[in-house]
Amino acid sequence: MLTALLVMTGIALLLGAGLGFASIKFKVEGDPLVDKIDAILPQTQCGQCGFPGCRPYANAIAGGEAEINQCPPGGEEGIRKLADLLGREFKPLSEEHGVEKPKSVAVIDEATCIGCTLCIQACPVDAIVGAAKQMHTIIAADCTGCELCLAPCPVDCIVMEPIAETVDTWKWRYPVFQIKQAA
Amino acid sequence: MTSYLFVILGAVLVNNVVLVRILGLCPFMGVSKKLDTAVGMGAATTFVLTLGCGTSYLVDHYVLIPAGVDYLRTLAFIVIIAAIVQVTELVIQKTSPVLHQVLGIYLPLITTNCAVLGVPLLNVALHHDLLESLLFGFGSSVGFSLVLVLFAGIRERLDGADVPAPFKGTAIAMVTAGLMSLAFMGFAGLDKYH
Amino acid sequence: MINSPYIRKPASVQSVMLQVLLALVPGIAAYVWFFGAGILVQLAIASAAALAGEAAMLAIRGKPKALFLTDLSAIVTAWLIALTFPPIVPWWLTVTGTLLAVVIVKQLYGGLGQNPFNPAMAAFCLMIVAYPALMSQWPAAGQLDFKTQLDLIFGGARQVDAITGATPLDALRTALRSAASADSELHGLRASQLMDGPAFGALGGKGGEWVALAYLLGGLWLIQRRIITWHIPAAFCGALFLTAGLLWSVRPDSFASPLFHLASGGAMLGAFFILTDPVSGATTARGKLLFAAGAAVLTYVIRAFGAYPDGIAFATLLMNILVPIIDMKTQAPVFGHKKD
Amino acid sequence: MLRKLFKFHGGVKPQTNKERSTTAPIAPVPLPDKLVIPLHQSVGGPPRPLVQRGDQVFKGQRIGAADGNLSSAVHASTSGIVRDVLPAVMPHTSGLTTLSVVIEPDGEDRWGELDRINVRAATPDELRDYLRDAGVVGLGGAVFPSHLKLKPGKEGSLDTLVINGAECEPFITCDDMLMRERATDMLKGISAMRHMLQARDVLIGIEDNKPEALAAVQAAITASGEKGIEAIAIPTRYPAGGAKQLIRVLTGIEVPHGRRSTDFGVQCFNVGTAYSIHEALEHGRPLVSRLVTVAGNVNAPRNYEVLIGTPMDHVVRLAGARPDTDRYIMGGPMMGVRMPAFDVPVVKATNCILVGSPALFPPPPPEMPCIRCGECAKACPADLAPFEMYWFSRARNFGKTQEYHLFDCIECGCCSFVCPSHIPLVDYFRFSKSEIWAREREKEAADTARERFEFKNLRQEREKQEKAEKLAAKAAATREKVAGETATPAAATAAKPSGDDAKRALIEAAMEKARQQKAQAAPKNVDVTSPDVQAEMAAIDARRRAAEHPTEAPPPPPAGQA
Repeated sequence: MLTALLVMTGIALLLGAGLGFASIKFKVEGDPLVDKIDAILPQTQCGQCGFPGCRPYANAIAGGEAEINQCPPGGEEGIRKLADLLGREFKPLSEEHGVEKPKSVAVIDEATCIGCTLCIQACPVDAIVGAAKQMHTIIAADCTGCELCLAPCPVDCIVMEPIAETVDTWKWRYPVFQIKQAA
Repeated sequence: MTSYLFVILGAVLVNNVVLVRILGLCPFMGVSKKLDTAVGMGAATTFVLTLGCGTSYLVDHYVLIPAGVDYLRTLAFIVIIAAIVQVTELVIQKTSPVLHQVLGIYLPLITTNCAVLGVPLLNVALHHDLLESLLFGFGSSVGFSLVLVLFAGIRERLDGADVPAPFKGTAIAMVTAGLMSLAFMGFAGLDKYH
Repeated sequence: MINSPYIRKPASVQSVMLQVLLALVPGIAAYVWFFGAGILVQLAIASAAALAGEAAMLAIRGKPKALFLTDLSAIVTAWLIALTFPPIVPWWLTVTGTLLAVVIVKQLYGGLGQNPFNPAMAAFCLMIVAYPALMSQWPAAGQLDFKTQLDLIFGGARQVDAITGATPLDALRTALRSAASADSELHGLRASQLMDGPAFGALGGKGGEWVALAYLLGGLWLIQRRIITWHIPAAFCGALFLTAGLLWSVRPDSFASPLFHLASGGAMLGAFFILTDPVSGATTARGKLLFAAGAAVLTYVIRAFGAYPDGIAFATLLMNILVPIIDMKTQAPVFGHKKD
Repeated sequence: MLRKLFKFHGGVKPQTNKERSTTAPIAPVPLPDKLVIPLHQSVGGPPRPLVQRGDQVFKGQRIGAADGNLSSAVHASTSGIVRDVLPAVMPHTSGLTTLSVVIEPDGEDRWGELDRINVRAATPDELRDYLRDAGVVGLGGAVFPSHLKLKPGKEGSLDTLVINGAECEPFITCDDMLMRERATDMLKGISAMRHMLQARDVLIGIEDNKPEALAAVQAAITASGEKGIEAIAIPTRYPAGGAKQLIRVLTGIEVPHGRRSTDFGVQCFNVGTAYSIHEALEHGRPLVSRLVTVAGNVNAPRNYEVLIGTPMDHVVRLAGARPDTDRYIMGGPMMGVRMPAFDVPVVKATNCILVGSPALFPPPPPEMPCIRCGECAKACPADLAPFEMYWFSRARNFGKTQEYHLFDCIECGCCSFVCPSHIPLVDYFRFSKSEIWAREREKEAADTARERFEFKNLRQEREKQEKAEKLAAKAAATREKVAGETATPAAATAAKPSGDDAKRALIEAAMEKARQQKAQAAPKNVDVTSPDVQAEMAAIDARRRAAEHPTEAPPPPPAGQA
C-alpha cells in the first residue's frame, strides 16, 4: 500500500514539475484569435450583441463568454463563418438580439432636423456631418446601418432606407432546383 | 525485422484502432468536419499516443512491476497520458493558436480518448517490448490519423450532398464510418499470413 | 428563369445508364451459356428489389418518382449485385443486399450522384461478412440445371456443399496454402499442376474466363462510346498484371499467373463496370490511374493473402474512401497555369 | 502560308446556324420614333450626362463624358431633341434601370461638327484620348474601352496583334458580313492599331466555316500590300472566338486569369472594333452604330447597321419575327443574355438579337443530380473541373469553389451544353461569383467601418484627455482665486446646472419648432440639393477629413460639447 502511494506520488510530482515548466516555457501572450473573429464581424458597431462594439464581442466569443449567434447584421452567413472558424455547431440567430434585415442606410429628413448634434455623437463611424444648430446629413457610403442614431434623435427625423439594387450590386440568384417542379 | 513491420501494418490497417477496434470514436466524429483540422488532430494524437506508449511502457516495467503494484496500471497510465496531453496542449497553443482553438475541446479530450489509454493497455496485453510498444503506438496513431483524414475528406464532400434531413450531420457520418469499417474488414487475415 | 446557354446536346443520365446496361449484355449471355439461366432470375429479383427500395425512399423523401426510377441507375446497381453474387444464393439474400445498397448506401446519402461508396460493392461486402458460407458457393460451369438452380434460389433446402465448390480463386488459394504446409497430401504440388483440375479452364475458371472476355468486349464498347475513359480499365489491368506477374515470377509455384488473375473472379467486371462508376470513383485523369492501380494492388493482396476469396469488392470500397483526397490532390492545372 | 496552329482543351461543336443570315447584304434600319441611349455602356464608371431635357443634339455629338480614364464616352446616334434624361430599363438580365438619354430624331440624321485628328501627327497618348472620347469599345461583346487596350506592354512593343474574326457563337454573323463587305476599311483600322501598339505581326483568326470572309480579308491584305499581316483559317470549334482561346490557337500562348495579355506580348481585338477605330480616326465619326445580326425565330435572318439606342423590337420587325416569339436574347445561344423586355435599346455590346421561341430554344429537361461523369471537364476550354465547382456552389461553399479556380471560368456555357444531367452549371458559377463579389464589398465596407470606428474612439479618448487637462488648469486657477478672494463657491456650483438647463430649454424650443415645421411643410424641402447646402456639406466634410489627419491640423472642437 505504501509502495503504491509512493509510486503514485512520485509520478504525480514528476509530471507536475514537467507541466509547470511547460506552462512557463510556452506561455502565450494575447490572443490572435480575437483578430480573426473581429475580421468576420460586420463592424457595424451596433451593439445588438449586447457588447459595446464588434471588438468587445469578438473578445467575448474568444473567451467563451458569448454565443456566436448574437450578431444580427452578420446574419446567418456570419454565424456560419464563425462556426467554421471555431469548429462549433451552427446555430440560428438568437432572437433576443434582433433579426436579420436588408442592408439599409440612415437618412436624415433635413427639413425636420434641428441640428442638435445628438446623432453625431451616437454615430460610431463618424458618418454624420453637421454642426450645432445646423442641419445634419449622412454620408451614405460610410453609414453601416447600425441604427444607433435613431434613438437619440429628439425629433425622429432619421429613417432607415434599404439600399436599392444597382447593376453593380445586382446578384445572380441561386439556380432553382427544378426537380421539385417536375414532380 | 518483418515482425516489426507486421506490428505497424497490423496496427495501421488490419486492426485499425478506429475502424476495427472501434476506439477513439469521439475525436473521429468530432474533429473530422474539415480536412486541415483533421490533419492537426491526427498529428497531435500521433505525438501523444507514441509518447504515451513509450512512457507507459517504461513506467510499467521499471516502476509498477518492480514495485509489485501493477494493479495500479490503469490509474498510472491515465495520469501519465493526462500530463502528456497537457504539455501537448501548451505547445500547440504556443505554436499554432488557430489549431489550438479549432481542436478546442478535443485536445483535452485526447486524455479521455479511449484509444490513447487503450493502446498502451493493449501493449501490455500483447506483451510487446519497448520497441514494439513504440511501433504499435505509432502504428495505431498513424492508422487513426489516416482514417481521420480520409473521413474528413469524405465529410467535406458530403457537406454538399443532398442528405435527407434526419440523417444530416453526425447520423450520416456514423453510416459512413460504418461503411469504412466494412471496407477495412477486407484487410482481415492479412496479419495472419506467413 | 432560363439563362444561357439556351441550346444543349441531346444527352441524359438515362442514356448513359442504358448504354452501361447494354454493355453488360454480352457478359450476361456468356454467363447464361456456361452457368445456366439462374442468373436471369437473380437479375430480375435484384432489379425488382432495387426499384422497390428506390421507390419507397423517393416516396418518403417526396422526390419525383417517375424521373428517378427511369434514370436506370438503380437497375445498374441491381445488375452488378446479381452478377457479383453467386448465382444460387437464396432470393432473400439478393433482396436484402440490393435493398441495403439502394436504401442505405445510395439513398441515405441523397440518392443518385451523392453516394461516396459503390452501392453494389458495399452490398457485396456486407453480405459476405454476414453470410460467408452462402456467399462462397459457386457452381462449376454446367454443373446445375435450371430447375436445381431455381430450387436453390427459392427452396429452403441448402445441401449445397455436396453440389457446389468454391470459386477457382478460392480453390486455388486453399490448395496453394495446403500445398505449402508439410503435412498436407497436396504438399509439393505446383500452382500450374493444381490449375489442371476440373474447375479450371485455359486461363481462369472454366467458363468464367469466357464471361470475363464478354465483359471485356462490353467494356471496350463503352470506351468506344465515350461513356467511360480508358484510364481506369487500363490502370487496373496493368497494375493487376504487374503485381501478379512480379510475385509469380519470383515464386511461380506459390502464386497464380497474372493472366489467371485477370481472367478470374470479378477482375474484368470490376475494371470496366464497377470501378468506372463515376459517382464513387475518381474523376481526374491522374486520379483515375491512381484509383484503379490502387484497387488492383489491393485486390491482389486480398486475393493472395487475405481472408476473402475475391478482393474486388473490398478494394473498391477501400479506394472509394480515398477518392475525395485523390481527386483533390490530382486536379489538372487550369488554363494559363500549366508548366510547359 | 502553312502556320502551325495550337489546340485548346475542350470546346464543343453546336450547330452553327449561320447560313441564312449571310445570304443578304448588310441593310440599314429606318429611324425609329425614339432612341434610348444608356450612358453606362462599357466597363468602367458611368459617364456623366452632358445634355439636358429639351437640348438639340446632332449625330455624333457627345452626350456622356467618360468618367476618368477607365471609361468611354457616349454619343447621340442621330440628330434630334433630347426628350428626357432618366433611368430606363437596360439590356441586362436583371431588368434594372440605368441613366439614359432619350432622343426624338428629327429625321434629318445630320452629323454635327466632328473633331478630326491627324493620325500621322498625333502622339499615341493623344490617339488614345481621342478614341476614348469617340466612345470606341470592344465590339465582341465585352465592351472594354479600346483605348485602354491600345497600350503596348512593358517593352513598348508587341509581338503579335491578334484580330478576332472567329465568331464562334452559333447564329451570329455580323463579323462575317463585316469582313465580307468592309474588309478594306477594317484593315486600315488594324494598321492604325498595329502602329499604336508597335506590333510586329498581325494574325487575323477566322473560323474555317467562313471561307468568303477569309477570302475577302486575304484579298484586302494583298491589295494593301502591307507585310506581316496574315488571315488564318482556324478549326471551327466553340469557343475558338474567346480571346484567350484564340490567342492560344494562333500563338500557343495561354494568358492566365488576372494577367494582361500584353505581358505575354499579345493583344486581341475584334474585327468590328478595328472597323470602328478606322471610322473614328479616318472620318472622325464616333461609335454611333454597329452591325447587329437578327436571327433565330424570324422569317428573314439578316445583318443590319443599327444606331445605338434603337429599340430592339424596331429592328426585329424588319426581319419579321414569328408570332410564337417569347424572348429576345442579346448575343448568341451559348452566352447570350436574356432581355427583360422587347423594347430595350441596342447598345454597343449588342452583336446579335437572337429571337427566341419555346420551339427553337425549349426549356431544358428537369435538372438531375450530378453523376460526376466528367463530360463538363472534358468540354471546358479553361481546363476546369466544373462538376466540382458546381458541387460546392450548390452547397454555397464559396471558399472551395475558388480552390477549384472559379474565377478562371469564362462562362462560355460548354459545360451546361454537354451535361447529361441538364444542370445549369454556368448559372451556379454566375451565382457563386456574384456572391463572392458581394462578400468582398461587404468585407471592404466592414474594414472601412472598423477603421473609422477606431479613429472615432481615438479621437474621443484624446478629447477626454484634453478636456481633463483644461479642467485641471481651470481648477488650479479657481483654487488660486478662492485662496485669494475667499469668496463663496456656491455661485460657481450653481452656474453649472443652470447652464445645462439653458441648453435643454434650447433643444426643447428647437424641437417645438421642428414639430411645427414637420406638421406644416414636411415635403417641401426634402430634396435638398441647393448649391449653398452642398457647399456647406463639402466644408463640413473637409473639416472632418482634416480631423482624420490630426498631425496635419488640430481637430475642431467637437460640436455640441460645450
